[in-house]
Amino acid sequence: MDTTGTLFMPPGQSTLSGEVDSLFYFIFYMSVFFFVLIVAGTIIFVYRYRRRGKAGLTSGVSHNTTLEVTWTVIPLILVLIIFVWGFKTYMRMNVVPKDAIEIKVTGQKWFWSFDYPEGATTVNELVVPVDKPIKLLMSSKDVIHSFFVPAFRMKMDVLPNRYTITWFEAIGAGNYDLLCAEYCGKGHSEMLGKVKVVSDREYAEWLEKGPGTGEGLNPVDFGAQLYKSKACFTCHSVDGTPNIGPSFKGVYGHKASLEKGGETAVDENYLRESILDPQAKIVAGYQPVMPTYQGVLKDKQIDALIAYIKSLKE
Amino acid sequence: MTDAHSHQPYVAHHFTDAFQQREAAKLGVWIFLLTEILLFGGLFVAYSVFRAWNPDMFHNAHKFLDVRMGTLNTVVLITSSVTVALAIRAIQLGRKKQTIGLLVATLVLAGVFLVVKYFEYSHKFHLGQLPGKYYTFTGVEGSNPHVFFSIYFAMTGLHGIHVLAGMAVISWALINTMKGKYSSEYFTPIEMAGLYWHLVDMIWIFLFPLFYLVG
Amino acid sequence: MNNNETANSISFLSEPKGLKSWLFTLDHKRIGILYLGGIMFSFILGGVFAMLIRLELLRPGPDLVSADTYNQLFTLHGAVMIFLFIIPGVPAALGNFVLPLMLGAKDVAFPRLNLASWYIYVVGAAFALYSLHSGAVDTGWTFYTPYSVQTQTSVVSMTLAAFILGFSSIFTGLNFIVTIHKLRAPGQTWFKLPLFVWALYATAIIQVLATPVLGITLLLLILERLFGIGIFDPAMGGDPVLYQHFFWFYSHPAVYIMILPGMGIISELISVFSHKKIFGYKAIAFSSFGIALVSFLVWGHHMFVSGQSEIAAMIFSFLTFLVGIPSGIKVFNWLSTMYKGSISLETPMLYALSFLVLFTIGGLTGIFLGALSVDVHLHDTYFVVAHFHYVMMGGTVMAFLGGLHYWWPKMFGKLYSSLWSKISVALIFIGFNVTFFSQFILGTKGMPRRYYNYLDQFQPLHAFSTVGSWILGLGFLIMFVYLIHSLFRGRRSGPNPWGALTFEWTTPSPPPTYNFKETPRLTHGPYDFDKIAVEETK
Amino acid sequence: MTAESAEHTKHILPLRLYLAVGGALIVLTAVTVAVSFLHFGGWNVVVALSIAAIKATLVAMFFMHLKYDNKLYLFIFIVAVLFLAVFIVFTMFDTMTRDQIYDVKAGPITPDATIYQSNPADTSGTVADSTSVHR
Repeated sequence: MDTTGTLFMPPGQSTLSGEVDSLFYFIFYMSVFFFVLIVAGTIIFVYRYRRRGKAGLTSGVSHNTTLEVTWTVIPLILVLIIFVWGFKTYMRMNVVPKDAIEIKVTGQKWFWSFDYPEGATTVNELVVPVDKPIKLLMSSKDVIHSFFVPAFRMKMDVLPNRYTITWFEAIGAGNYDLLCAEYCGKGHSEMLGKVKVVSDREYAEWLEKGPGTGEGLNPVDFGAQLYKSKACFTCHSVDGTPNIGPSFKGVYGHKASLEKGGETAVDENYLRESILDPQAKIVAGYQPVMPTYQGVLKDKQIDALIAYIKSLKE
Repeated sequence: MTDAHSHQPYVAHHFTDAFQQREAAKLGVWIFLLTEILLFGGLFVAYSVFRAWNPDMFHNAHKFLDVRMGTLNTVVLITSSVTVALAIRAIQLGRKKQTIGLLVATLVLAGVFLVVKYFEYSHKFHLGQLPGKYYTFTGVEGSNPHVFFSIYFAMTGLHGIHVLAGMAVISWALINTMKGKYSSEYFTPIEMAGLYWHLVDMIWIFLFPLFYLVG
Repeated sequence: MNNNETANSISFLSEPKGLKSWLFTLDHKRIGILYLGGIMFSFILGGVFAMLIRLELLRPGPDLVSADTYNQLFTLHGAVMIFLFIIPGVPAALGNFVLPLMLGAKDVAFPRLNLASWYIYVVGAAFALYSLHSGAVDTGWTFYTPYSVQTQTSVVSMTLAAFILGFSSIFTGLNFIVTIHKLRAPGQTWFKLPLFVWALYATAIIQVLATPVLGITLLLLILERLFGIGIFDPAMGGDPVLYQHFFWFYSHPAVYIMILPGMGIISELISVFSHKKIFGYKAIAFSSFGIALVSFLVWGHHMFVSGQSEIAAMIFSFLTFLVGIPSGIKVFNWLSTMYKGSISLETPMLYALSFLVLFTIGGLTGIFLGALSVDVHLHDTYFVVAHFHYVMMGGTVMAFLGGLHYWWPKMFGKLYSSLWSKISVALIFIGFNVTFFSQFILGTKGMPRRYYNYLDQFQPLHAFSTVGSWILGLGFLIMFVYLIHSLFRGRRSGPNPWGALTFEWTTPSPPPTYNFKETPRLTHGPYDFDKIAVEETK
Repeated sequence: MTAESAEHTKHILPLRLYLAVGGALIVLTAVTVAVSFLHFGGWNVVVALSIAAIKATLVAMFFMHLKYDNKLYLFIFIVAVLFLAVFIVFTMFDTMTRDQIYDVKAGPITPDATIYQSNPADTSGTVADSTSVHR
């Protein structure tokens, strides 16, 4: 297993990454060859035929059919090879194996959520078993995002109101970066996640525990966990610094002035409303960019989040 | 003209003769017409794609367009094309009065076209068949009927703007004809206006069946 | 060659006088210079945006500007550089000045339209600047839906700006086609045209064919925002991928609007400064047309991971590889032109050589992106950013600067400092490579583009790239200083300082108002360095 | 040059020709309207567009003088139509052949999508909750 990567490519961790890398390096060495040829030719000519004194009449050679056909046909053959090679791998990237585990991916400003066939849901962390093909059925709730895992050499746009499909099969356990590659606004560069590849056994255990239910936690701790797992931190800090949204610190029990004018008391009702219908009352100085969590968070989770926010006193 | 050559007054200094100038102008207009075709092209693409996706909705929605009005407008525009073509012939023969008459007739027909269009539009506005999010009509079966009307308004609207522009160009040619600027020797601007007008007609020739007849 | 007219002719620069005579001028040379002013201003503006972007990216995390401002910066950098600088750059500024001169004509075919196109350019630029003032756009220069429909920034005024600028581009293209068809000098047959003219001709064809589609696309986008017409916006039943088809139907050929005239300049420069007949004249001329034609068939390669169908992806990938071949032919032809020449390393030639090196890298890296499977990994990463900067900046901008330095003495009748210009080329070349080569590696390692913040592992390369941008900036600064200095203190230039054979060098520098005293007659090909002994008259 | 120029400026077509072409256009309009009331299924479009193409050709050839003028203009006209065709056909290579390799169709999730509520920034609901996939 390649863990260091090469000068250009990060370590490849999927069944198809090797194929992509070999085509990459084929083109790379071919390019190096032509680049050296052209640059060396330039340097040699510039030196050898540099102007000494006055420029006299020079050779009138205007073309050479053999030469011109050669430098048309050879590159043509090369690029056709590359085309076929690239297309074959591309099809393998797109045709999903029949036995793949289907996970639903939802992109949203600015986090990823994953729905597993067993009913579990996670945010910004995709947990998958190693050596198993994983099919991703993806859609977006707002704008176009793009699901990009460099280590797997995979990328697919995630479109609103439409499904796109891709798949991968990881070959090594570990944590891999997941990035959004299609510009999606203010939090684009914060729309990061991890793909956590674990062994079959660990995956089964993890599903068993039922992630996201808060079993055995008090509401405040569960809220703190949700704050992380549901990516609230992308926009709301807990240390008082304003971000894309207001900080959670000390917000409970205060009065907040509203963008439309007037003010509101920050109580349980307001917090619940802000989670479910974020555009209803925007705090002055912020943009109406928060997505609704209707259907994303369960009642118990909302209660836990409110409990957590209440606990963050100044 | 400051130039050394002896020129007819309508030949600009950087052309060698009237022929060169006329050919240049014509080539320019044809290239301009090419850009117009591609400008409308985008809308034809949108039409094709959405029609191919929702053939039933397109069929249902097109029934709400009035074939009689569409046919009337087609005939009106074709007639105006004939009159403008004849206007050019008249000026080629040096018949100034006839030219003026035919250009006026063209303008009147263009006006009729717009009036008919106005009645069609206001009827649709009345029914709530407005483009996009203002669409409130409920009588069309199929998904996203507002897209049909969006494309209908975009295409006929853009065409309508071209009719207006064509009227402006023809009016300008008309005024200059009255002023006596054109003769059987020099009539390029009328010819150019005519070419533009024919293109506007030609686009309608395609819009008419696509929306009114086969939807 | 007529070298001794300088004394008794009045240059177009000095006569007639007054601001009004410039603002209402119909002289293609003055309009060219007005354009030059406009695009130089835009270049500086776009450059400042770029420097700010690089500075912000020196370290991860928020430093200099907020995320919103950063997004507006890269959008404006792209929009200004593309719509206001690089598309009008070579054709409207240099082309306007040189084309009629090269044809031995008094002016372009439609001087009024020419002036109108400049005013349209100014109005478009004003809209772009207005959008800056009224909550700058943050969509990226591509205006992808549905983001561009949802964002609260001034998308409409920026879209309108691009729409208006499109017309300016169309009019320039239209004017050039007619001029080349109808106003060639007696004896100047198609195959005796300078290759720059061929390149402008191919460019003009793309301009008139592709730009209207940009117009309708942006119009529909505006309607989508105002009425929600449901063509591009999925929330209204539209298809965002269809928007990408519309956009790239224009914007891919537009890449060749940017690069083809640059290639034309390089053909001139390499032949003149090698003092040798161009190798494969017809191959270069026809390859411009090959590129122009095929460029319309490859737009889908911007959409390999967009949710486009696999069949379309296959067709577009295949055609993409075909468009690379004519570019390759040109590079080999330029190389062969130098063989057995008499090469002088004047500043314009240094730019041409920089072009050769950088464009080769740009072209070769395009092959990576055309290959479907590799593109899946590289799409929307810094690899793409580096690739198109190598093509656009390493290619077009180098060619533009080469052309500017080549025709500068003709435009203003002044010579710039040879030493400082060479220092500046060296800094620009080095700075450029430091800035952008590192971005290839960033891209392959998985750094997505348009990121305000980034993961720590990318930091060293980002810092390296930012340092490069400072070197690059310094190079440009020096260039502006010595160019402006030359206007006031530069040595007077003779009519033909480089010893070239095309028409523009037979008239005084700067040329008189109607270009030539007598309509010139072509007696030799543009590159007949094997037959004509030509003197450099500095 | 002058002889040629005289010949070109004075290319006057007979009145009868203009009227005949105009008449033909009106007749073709009548035909296409009449035909639209018959049902040929998918062929209706083909018939309607063919008639429109004939009409457009008549306009271009006679009213716009393409038949008599410099063939360069005819070439330009054909190029315009050709590139328009490329635009339509290549776009439809994509839009008509999506999802051919999946069992799940990637078409619109809610075909009657008007997801927007009062505020365009808020595009809540419908998408992720809908599991039904339509075409």
